[in-house]
Amino acid sequence: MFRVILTLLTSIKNPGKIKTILFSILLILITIPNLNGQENEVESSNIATSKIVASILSAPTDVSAKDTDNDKGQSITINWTLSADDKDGGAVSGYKIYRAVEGSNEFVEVGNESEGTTKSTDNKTTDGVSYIYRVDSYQILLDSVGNKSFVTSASVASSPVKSSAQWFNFNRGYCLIFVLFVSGAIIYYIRKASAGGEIYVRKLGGIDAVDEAVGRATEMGKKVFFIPGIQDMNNVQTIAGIAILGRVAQKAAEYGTWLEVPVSKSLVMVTARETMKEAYTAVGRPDAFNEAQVHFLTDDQFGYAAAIDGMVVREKPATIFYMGAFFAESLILAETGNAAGAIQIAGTAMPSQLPFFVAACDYTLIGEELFAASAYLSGEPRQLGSLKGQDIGKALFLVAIIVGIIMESFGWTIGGHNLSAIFKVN
Amino acid sequence: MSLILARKEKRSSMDIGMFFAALLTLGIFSFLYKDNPVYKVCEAIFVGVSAGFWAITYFFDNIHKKFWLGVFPQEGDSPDYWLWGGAILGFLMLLRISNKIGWIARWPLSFIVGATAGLYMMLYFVSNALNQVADTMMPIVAYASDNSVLWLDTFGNFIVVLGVVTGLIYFFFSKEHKGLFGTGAQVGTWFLMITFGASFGYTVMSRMSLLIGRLDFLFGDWLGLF
Amino acid sequence: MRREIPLIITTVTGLVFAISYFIPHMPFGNSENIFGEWISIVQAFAIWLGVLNLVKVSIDKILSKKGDAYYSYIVIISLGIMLIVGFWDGLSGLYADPPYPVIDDSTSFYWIFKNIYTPLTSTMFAMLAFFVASASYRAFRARNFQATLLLIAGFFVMGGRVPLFDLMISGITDVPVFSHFADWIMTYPNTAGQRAIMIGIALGIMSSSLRIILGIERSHIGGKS
Amino acid sequence: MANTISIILLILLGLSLVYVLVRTLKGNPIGRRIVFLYVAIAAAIPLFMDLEVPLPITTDVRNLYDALEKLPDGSKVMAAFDYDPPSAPELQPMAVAFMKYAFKRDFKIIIMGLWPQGPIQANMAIDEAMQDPEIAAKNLQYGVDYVNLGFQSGNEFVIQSMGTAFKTMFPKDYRTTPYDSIPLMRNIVNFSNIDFVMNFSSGEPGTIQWVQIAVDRFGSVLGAGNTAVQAPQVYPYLRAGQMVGLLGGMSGAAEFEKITAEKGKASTFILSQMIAHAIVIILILIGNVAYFSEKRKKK
Repeated sequence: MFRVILTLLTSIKNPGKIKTILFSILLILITIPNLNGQENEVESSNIATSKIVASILSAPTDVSAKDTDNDKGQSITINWTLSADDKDGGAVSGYKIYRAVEGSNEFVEVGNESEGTTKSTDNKTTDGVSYIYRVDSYQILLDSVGNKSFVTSASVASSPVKSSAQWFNFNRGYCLIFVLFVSGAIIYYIRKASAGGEIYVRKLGGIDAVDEAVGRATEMGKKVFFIPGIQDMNNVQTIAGIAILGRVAQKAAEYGTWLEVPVSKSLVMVTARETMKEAYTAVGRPDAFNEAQVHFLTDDQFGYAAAIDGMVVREKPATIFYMGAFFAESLILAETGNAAGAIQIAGTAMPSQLPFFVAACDYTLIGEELFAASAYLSGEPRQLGSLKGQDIGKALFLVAIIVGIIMESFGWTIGGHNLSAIFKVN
Repeated sequence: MSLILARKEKRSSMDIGMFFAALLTLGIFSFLYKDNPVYKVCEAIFVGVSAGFWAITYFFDNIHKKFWLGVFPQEGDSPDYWLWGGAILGFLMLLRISNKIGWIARWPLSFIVGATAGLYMMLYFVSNALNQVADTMMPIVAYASDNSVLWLDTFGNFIVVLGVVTGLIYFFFSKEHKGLFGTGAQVGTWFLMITFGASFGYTVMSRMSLLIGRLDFLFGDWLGLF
Repeated sequence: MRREIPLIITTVTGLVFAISYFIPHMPFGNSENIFGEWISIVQAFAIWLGVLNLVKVSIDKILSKKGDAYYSYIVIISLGIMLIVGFWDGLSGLYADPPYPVIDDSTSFYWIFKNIYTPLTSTMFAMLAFFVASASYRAFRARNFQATLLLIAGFFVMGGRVPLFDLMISGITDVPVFSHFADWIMTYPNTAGQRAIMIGIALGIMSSSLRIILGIERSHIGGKS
Repeated sequence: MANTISIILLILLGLSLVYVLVRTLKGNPIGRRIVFLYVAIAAAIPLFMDLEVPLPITTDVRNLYDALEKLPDGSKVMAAFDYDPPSAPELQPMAVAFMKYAFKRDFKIIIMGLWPQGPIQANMAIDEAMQDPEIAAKNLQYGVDYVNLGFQSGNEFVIQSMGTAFKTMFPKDYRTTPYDSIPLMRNIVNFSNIDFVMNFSSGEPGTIQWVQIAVDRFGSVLGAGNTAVQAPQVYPYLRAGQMVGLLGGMSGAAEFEKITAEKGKASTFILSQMIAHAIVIILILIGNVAYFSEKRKKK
């Protein structure tokens, strides 16, 4: 009877009606014979107006319950076979799932699934307690006034089951192997690079373009601008951009070209000054570096863009570099630079801004190329090593894709599994 | 307590609100003519108001609802002492504002960085690498359920495989792009360009939508022209 | 100590999240949950840190008396108003019967959200429509084969995703050829390119996460390496 | 009347572009502000018109619709609102159409947001959907037929923790009703009790995180509405079956309105969208014609 009360209690929408409802419960208790789970049962949410319909609804069968696989515990999965009345246009409106601790007969509703469903998950179990489950099919009936009444039919209870947490998620076994392989490769090459091992990174097209572009500015006797994006030093793209600034600064120092770096974050300003000082010192011209070459504009996005806009229009630099993380301001910058006739070289890993740079700049480092260029230029073992490690990962995937396609095409499998099923994780 | 909250009458000062909204809209748009004080004022209001908005929503939805009511529950519930851990880390984070003991803010920061690294490592590797690789392993010829060849799908699948393989080759940095490998990388860039072109088209679509939304507000909601 | 503790924290939390992917059992599964809750709270504090920083920066600007210092007054005043209104509405909502949230559409906070915040932020982004158009006219040139491919793909997507090109040929055929073609570009070549980028980024994240967890990368705690 | 005037104005606008072409060819391109003006006029005029344009339904929209259709009436659907007002022109029409459709199908809707503005946008969408007479007649009740869990901070970590129990991240709904006293949430613990997740997203955290965590980790079924900026990036997920369907940008919204027969703002905006695209396409063409003619001259 607990269930009836519970259903009624949850249907309380107006606390003022509590008296009526209590009265209804009393009525139900008196009028309806005490039905056990195995028989058809009629419930009513509003006893005063509903008609009791005694149609026979067939119950779901083969109710089984098992501990949910590969989880943290406290969960049991219940499966059943559809009620014979659950088909298109059939009577079943849905299923209610009830649970009882083994030995007691106090079933509590733990789930409500729509018609056509054969599975439910009870996520409110206590690990180690033995439960049994019962699934009721139900039909909602509307009388002429629009009041709802329910016809339900209960299944045979499942055999007892306990929930528990698992020590390993076996769905993810192959995934672990791949993770260990790729991580291993990355760590191996970082170590190798740190120990002074030679790591080959191909020379990227953009790096040649850097030298050329600075050279052109020298010939024309104009300035070079370097824009490191609007993100702070905690963004890897900004860091990569600053590494490239080192190279640009060296070239500028060699040629004696004025390199200007307007920034939008104070930390970037400090780092950029350091980097440039180092670069100028490296080519033996520390005195040629002027701190005013790196200056802070504003940390506001559009304000920064507008300020650079003004600078570009006034000073018409020969070359502009955009290296770092860019957002919507990329458009304004690239457009103005283009209109001023500057050679523009960009590099960013922001996918939504890449199209604009590609369309409006002479050379663009796309995504990972930015990091590769920075690794190449800085020669830092961490970066070089991980670049190589990542390439091993790519090689693994390339080979896997090709082998996979061949195997899928000929229907070959490994131990009964498609190769794609081994890679797929869910 | 009843769950139904009576919808209160909407404010009658709605028109004043609309007027403000229109004024600010035009104020921001004035930047299109040139950077000017009106724009700067609107922008300053924007910075202040949005910071205030975030601060208030985070305060009530998280600090109050999640943390405060979690450790000092109202009725019946037992307090969740674990939540103090988060509050302590959060407090250490606030110390960053001080120059002297600001270094201690690195503790919560390393907590966040570590957790993000651990979570992202698996999420990206699984969803963006393994599952994508698995989906690229398709039979060369696509068949319909009645065993007839689906030529269009076959061609489409071929394009996907070609694009993924050559794209990966393009992003290969430890091998010189020469010979067959170089050709592959070249084809890879073509795919990337088509991808960027698609992105470009979609970005234009998105930006125009935002403008249409504003124009609809100005002419429709405010001026009531349509 | 200033170095070691953050390093240990990073490694431990990183490992917990990585390992709990494979081992759902205690202690990994549940510490992952507790850590998740902590992060939620820390993030809320971080937002407040941002607000404090904004106040600090604005006051610095006012004190330095640079040319645009008075905009900083506006920032502080509007922030102040938003906070006062927000706390007033939020707290009175908590103690009202029935309680209502600060974002309920009857509060002044919501009024500001709707009439001040929404137009400002929406218009800020709507300006990009103009910049896109002007950049298209003045800077987007088919300067080489790659840019040409990009522009052509962009062309067909722009014209095909809305019934623009299809209306133009509606006299010839009723089949939405261009819509199908735009669809095709998105489903095949675009997917291929995005997927290659995606796999590359996934590996990049994998390696940087690994470096952070193993303590090789320490820039976030202020160390070089 | 308004239609005729608008069409005449558009034709005049088109003709004036010939002048722009001539000027550009002569190496004297029009200024930025004039371009701005063109865009504003091109996008504004169609708003005054009430012409309907034929709109074919694309595969991704149809797939999403089919997946929704397959859900039984009364399914438990989570609607995650991860966007803010700037993206509302694209995403709000999707959200409104979705809400109308879902309420008519008697879906039980659980709303949440990873962006603080999300739940507010959700309330707006519900308010609008409730004005539909058919939905109003249903007399839907908060807490029983739908619930708004509100916003929670923590980005992807929110979804991650929700995988164990929604309650850990949302101990109260947005009106501070305790989770356990919301009738709708009584037997809903985590994603395994949810039939479908619909995500409206304009960036991160958003669809990408929902795919990575809710789908790939906790086995949810996901459909999404994205801003056009983000949409191209999620196509690989779509193809790999990690998402069942996608509404991309304004055209996705308009198509969804059409397929669900819930005409709304997107259907009226699509004409403006079309003309705005036309302007951008013509401007690119003019720019390039001038570029190539100049190149030839130099030779």
